[in-house]
Amino acid sequence: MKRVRAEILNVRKLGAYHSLTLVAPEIAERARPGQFVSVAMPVERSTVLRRHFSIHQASRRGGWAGTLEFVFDPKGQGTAWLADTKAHQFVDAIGPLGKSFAYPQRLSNCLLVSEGHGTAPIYFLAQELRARGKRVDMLIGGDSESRVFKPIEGKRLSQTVTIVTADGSIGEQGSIADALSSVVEATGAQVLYAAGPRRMLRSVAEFCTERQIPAQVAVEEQMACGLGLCYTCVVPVIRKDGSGFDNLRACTEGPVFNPARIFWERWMSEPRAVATPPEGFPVVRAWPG
Amino acid sequence: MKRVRAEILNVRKLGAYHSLTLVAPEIAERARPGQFVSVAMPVERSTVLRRHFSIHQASRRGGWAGTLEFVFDPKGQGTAWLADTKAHQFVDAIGPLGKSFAYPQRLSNCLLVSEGHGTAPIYFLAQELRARGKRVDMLIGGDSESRVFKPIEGKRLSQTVTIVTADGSIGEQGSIADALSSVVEATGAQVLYAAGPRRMLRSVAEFCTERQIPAQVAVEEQMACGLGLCYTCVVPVIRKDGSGFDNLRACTEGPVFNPARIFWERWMSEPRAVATPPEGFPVVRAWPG
Amino acid sequence: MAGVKHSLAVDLGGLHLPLPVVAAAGCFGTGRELAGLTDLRTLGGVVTRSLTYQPSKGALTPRVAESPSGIVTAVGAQNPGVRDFLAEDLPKLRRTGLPVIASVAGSSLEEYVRVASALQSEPGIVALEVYLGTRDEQHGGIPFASRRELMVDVVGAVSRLSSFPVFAKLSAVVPDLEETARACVHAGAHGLTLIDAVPAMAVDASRLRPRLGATLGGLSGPAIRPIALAAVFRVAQVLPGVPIMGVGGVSTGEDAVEFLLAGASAVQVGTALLVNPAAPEEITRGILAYLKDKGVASPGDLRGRLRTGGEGPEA
Amino acid sequence: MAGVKHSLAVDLGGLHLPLPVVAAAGCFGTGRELAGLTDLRTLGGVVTRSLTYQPSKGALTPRVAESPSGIVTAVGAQNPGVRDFLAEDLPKLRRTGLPVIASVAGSSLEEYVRVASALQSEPGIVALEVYLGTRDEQHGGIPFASRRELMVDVVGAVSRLSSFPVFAKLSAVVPDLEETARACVHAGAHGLTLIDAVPAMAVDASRLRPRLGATLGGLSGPAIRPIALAAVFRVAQVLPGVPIMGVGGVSTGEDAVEFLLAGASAVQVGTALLVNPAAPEEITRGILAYLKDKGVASPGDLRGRLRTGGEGPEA
Ligand SMILES: Cc1cc2nc3c(=O)[nH]c(=O)nc-3n(C[C@H](O)[C@H](O)[C@H](O)COP(=O)(O)OP(=O)(O)OC[C@H]3O[C@@H](n4cnc5c(N)ncnc54)[C@H](O)[C@@H]3O)c2cc1C
Ligand SMILES: Cc1cc2nc3c(=O)[nH]c(=O)nc-3n(C[C@H](O)[C@H](O)[C@H](O)COP(=O)(O)OP(=O)(O)OC[C@H]3O[C@@H](n4cnc5c(N)ncnc54)[C@H](O)[C@@H]3O)c2cc1C
Ligand SMILES: Cc1cc2nc3c(=O)[nH]c(=O)nc-3n(C[C@H](O)[C@H](O)[C@H](O)COP(=O)(O)O)c2cc1C
Ligand SMILES: Cc1cc2nc3c(=O)[nH]c(=O)nc-3n(C[C@H](O)[C@H](O)[C@H](O)COP(=O)(O)O)c2cc1C
Ligand code: FES
Ligand code: FES
Repeated sequence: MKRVRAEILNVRKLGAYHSLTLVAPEIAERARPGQFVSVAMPVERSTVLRRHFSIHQASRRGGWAGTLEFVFDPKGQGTAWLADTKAHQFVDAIGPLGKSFAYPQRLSNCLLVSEGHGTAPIYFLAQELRARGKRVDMLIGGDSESRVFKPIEGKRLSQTVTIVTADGSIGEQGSIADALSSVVEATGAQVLYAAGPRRMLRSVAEFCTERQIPAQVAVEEQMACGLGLCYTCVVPVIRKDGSGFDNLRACTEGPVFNPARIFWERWMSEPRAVATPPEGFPVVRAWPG
Repeated sequence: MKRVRAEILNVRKLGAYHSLTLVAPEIAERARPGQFVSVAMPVERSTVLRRHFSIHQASRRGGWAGTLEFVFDPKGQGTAWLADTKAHQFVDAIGPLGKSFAYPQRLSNCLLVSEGHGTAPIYFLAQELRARGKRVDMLIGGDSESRVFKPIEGKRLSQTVTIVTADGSIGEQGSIADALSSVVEATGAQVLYAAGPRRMLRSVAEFCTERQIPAQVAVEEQMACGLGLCYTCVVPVIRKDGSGFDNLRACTEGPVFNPARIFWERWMSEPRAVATPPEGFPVVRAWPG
Repeated sequence: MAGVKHSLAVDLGGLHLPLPVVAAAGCFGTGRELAGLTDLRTLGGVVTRSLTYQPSKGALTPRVAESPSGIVTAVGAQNPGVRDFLAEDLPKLRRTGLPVIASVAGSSLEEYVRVASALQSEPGIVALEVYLGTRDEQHGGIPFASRRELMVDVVGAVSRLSSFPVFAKLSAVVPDLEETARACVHAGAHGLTLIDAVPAMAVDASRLRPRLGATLGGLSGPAIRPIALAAVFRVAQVLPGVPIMGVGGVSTGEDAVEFLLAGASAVQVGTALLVNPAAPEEITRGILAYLKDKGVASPGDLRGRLRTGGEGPEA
Repeated sequence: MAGVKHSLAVDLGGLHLPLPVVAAAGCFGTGRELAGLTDLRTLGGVVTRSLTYQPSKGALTPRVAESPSGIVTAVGAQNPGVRDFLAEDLPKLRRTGLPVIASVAGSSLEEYVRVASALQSEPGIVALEVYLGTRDEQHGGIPFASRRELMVDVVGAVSRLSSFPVFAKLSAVVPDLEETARACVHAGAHGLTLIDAVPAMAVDASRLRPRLGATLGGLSGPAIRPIALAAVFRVAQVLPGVPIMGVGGVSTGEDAVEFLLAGASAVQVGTALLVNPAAPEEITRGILAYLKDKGVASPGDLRGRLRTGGEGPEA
């Protein structure tokens, strides 16, 4: 993990999103799918905290060698500022942060599920899985066409791509939860990866737990430091033996977790479902290394 | 007094200072020497308060009609931001604010004394006095050449210009206090005007009180609103009858005051010299209107 | 905002204000200052600067220093004294047509009583607000706000004699806020104003001096909004029936809505008014837009609407 | 900073730290997290996160929300419990070579005592800091910080049993700050840490919810610096001999110098460390530059150097 004063190569609009590419070889060299970078806000602004973004591309060779790309959704003050930055400006970036997705050794058919900006890290993962000779299929969701990130690139990276949108403006109308089981049947998926909103990740978790399909999800939680110092970013993760749960730091022990081990009721702060049940939790078998 | 979303016509560097010209007819039309404008800071920044600047130029006719110019010294966060603004950007400006210099009716020889950025409003005053057929001489001070504002323009505007700098890099080496009496003799000054640092204004005040020369000074005090709402900007001004003093708002009852009536010891918060002396203050004759 | 279905009027336990945004104490002047800069009718009322019995010259300057997203000020309650206020300022304030809330101050229990008495039955005034940021010279100059008994005595005495509803203005740093708020209400306060500027200081390192003539001052502006919100929320939880005016860093409609959701019945605006004369209008429009968006009829209906799911720390 | 005439070491009433900048409680981890990002030897010491006797899972998420120039956090003192801390975290902290100040917390007087006892004579630890931001479950769950007696009991009990110097960490909202500080020192505190995060709240108006899982949290960062400065100054005025660690919004060398001038002997850095791992180094360099510029030999010589000319309000 390195901190660099990185030059912006370009910032461009992609549908509802913006893509920002940095010249940051120290980070790009080490980056793996599921990891993220943090960007500092200008000191003269009233925004104090760094902003965190999943790595979408990290080029190690070729003309783009040493560059790093992330994708964001300009919604608040920090991302609005980022969307306004110009090429050749410098930003204070730290990365790569967090644990990356693990690759299956024996199993081969991987279904990558993503929604909204969650699709950005998933494409990076798809490339790495293909480079390891895995079969990659994708299930991509979004509210509407502008929020389905680079569908063409999706097609290029995978055997099959299924797109679902809330308004049906592209692909099937519906949610990822609706489409999941049919896509899994059709693709013969043996392993699931997912990134996107909590609600979606939870539906994937329930599906995989029920079908006993190994899975990994990349989560997002409000982070103060992104470095493991402050314990603001924790996710309740059930112990291997089911004896209880521990609040693990998404920034260092995550953001990639086994969804079957996330204590969803607590993480989603559902009233009164916050403590370990007296009988403990069901034991979850570990990710098949 | 008007509030306008004013377009920046240009921002340029002049020695140690920056000059900023706004398109603000509503303000320019009404502006008189000694008055000031306030400029809001961008909301996303951590600087809360508006910044205040004396009006250097307000063009009512000709090619520059409707424009307003002020001069500033980029030293803190707000002026650093202003120095970074670009033409065609818009700023939130309020003005003209405060009371302007009064012009003498009978007396004719005016000596205008200024130091640092205080010279900016003085040039505006010089033009207006000349337009009223008064004789204008100038005594301009600054730490060094780069802090003597537009000496050439000074020469254009007045009969004689005397320049003093702390380091002697231009004009005489020395302070305004040193040069004052000889300049007054040489120019036969009957009225003094001054703008600049407190210490200098006080020396002018003492000189004028001793010689019984009518004078007006434009002061600067930290201001929260600049509008008369908050009473943060007060200056202790001695009552006409000498019976005591009142804290008057520099933003609305000033910034131009009769220096003989400023209770300098208190305004400069000299220990223990803050209350009205038992015997009261010497009575000061009013400005000869 | 003519011809709106939604009503923006607010009811502070019987004290009715036409609009939810009130000018905070010490930040409004007499109404003339803002002429031409904003439409005063976008205000629901105005709190005067704090009034003492004798005129007060206030603190030495500088009286303001800037800090990150805030300002530190120490005006020292400069004011003409209550009699000159009645003779000179109140008529001007009356001309604005705005409901006037008079801020009562003093350096002794007696002074508070004399000021409050002098204000009784003055037309134009609709309520009193008791400012407790001064020092009690009869108790060795300790701040009233540092001892609950002192605050309760003052609030009780003013409430007993006043024909106007009385709001006790509390700082966030009073001992055990909820208890102090409850004690003030039991002592007779009609409502509460939360919060006063937070005790603060600014230092000029290069000159080795405090930035304020008074050395110590009060922090206000956006920086303190989370502190004010917590104070309003905590007090509203224990005193659900008591009207609260929320104040501290409100500069947008969304800020104001946060206070209403936390339990305030109206908001006061200080610092924002100093830097943006149109703040009350913008805030009020923002509240209206929010009400429409959420399909809520009036600001009063937002009170207590906050959904507090979180259980807080778990051992 | 090799080969400097000026010494940056500080003396906190006998507790010597190599440098004036200390990592604040709950903002440092165990040292490994910052590997490669900064040189830990630019720190004068580190305060641990607050330790309870049993492990604590802490608050529900979200645990952080941003506010103007500040952040509102509620971690709920998540920690492994003092025994696991000694077994797992302390060895890592020792490896950093930094003086360790252990932060003691509890939900009862007994728990504070048990935690403090468990820490006694542990190598690496140089002092204890008593965190009073928790609630006293034996007194109906009121915050220790809301009642002076409760704070004094805890600080006294910990001080009596501790072989380490004990610093009482006070919030700016404790009743009558100066009195509370004096009472803590009389009860045995060696020094004071001022201030803890300020009670605060953040609201998400669009979702009608508090932004934090715990609903209430603490405000930290540049926004609170003027509040922390005032607390340090006020306490230093009444307790000139007592060592104070100043904390609250320090992010630059100039910020730190302001605290030293106001009366602190060292500064702690929390939020700034979270967003800028190099903050301690930058702050220390800034302090050194200031000392050189003013021709002052060491940070300790800045204490009390503030020239307070202003007389404050005048009637
Ligand atoms: C590990 C990780 C990876 C992420 N990857 C991406 C990505 O690839 N693309 C993308 O658009 N967004 C991503 N996010 C979310 C992104 O950090 C927020 O959208 C962004 O911080 C919002 O900042 P803002 O200034 O626009 O919003 P503001 O509302 O101004 O933010 C206020 C505060 O809330 C935090 N915040 C707001 N939304 C989120 C969120 N969804 N998750 C966590 N913190 C949030 C901000 O960091 C800031 O501290 C990621 C978050 C995490 C934790
Ligand atoms: C009536 C009036 C007229 C002025 N005219 C000019 C002018 O023509 N040219 C010019 O360069 N400056 C002028 N000043 C001073 C100018 O307002 C400050 O230099 C400027 O506000 C500094 O802002 P900053 O962000 O650079 O400094 P910062 O240090 O960031 O300012 C912090 C705070 O201190 C205030 N402040 C700092 N210095 C001064 C000062 N000298 N007087 C009053 N407030 C101050 C700022 O307004 C701000 O509120 C004038 C001030 C007043 C009151
Ligand atoms: C310049 C100034 C003067 C003030 N004077 C008073 C006062 O006289 N009486 C009072 O009760 N509060 C006074 N206050 C505090 C405000 O009324 C308000 O409580 C505080 O500023 C927080 O609100 P804000 O963040 O909107 O400014 C003053 C505040 C400022 C900035
Ligand atoms: C994420 C976070 C966690 C904290 N945890 C603790 C803690 O466990 N114990 C404690 O005494 N203070 C804790 N604090 C408060 C800090 O130690 C410090 O007093 C406060 O943040 C003000 O300093 P700052 O503005 O430099 O952050 C925490 C602060 C933050 C931001
Ligand atoms: S964000 Fe600080 S520990 Fe994860
Ligand atoms: S600056 Fe507010 S009254 Fe003058």
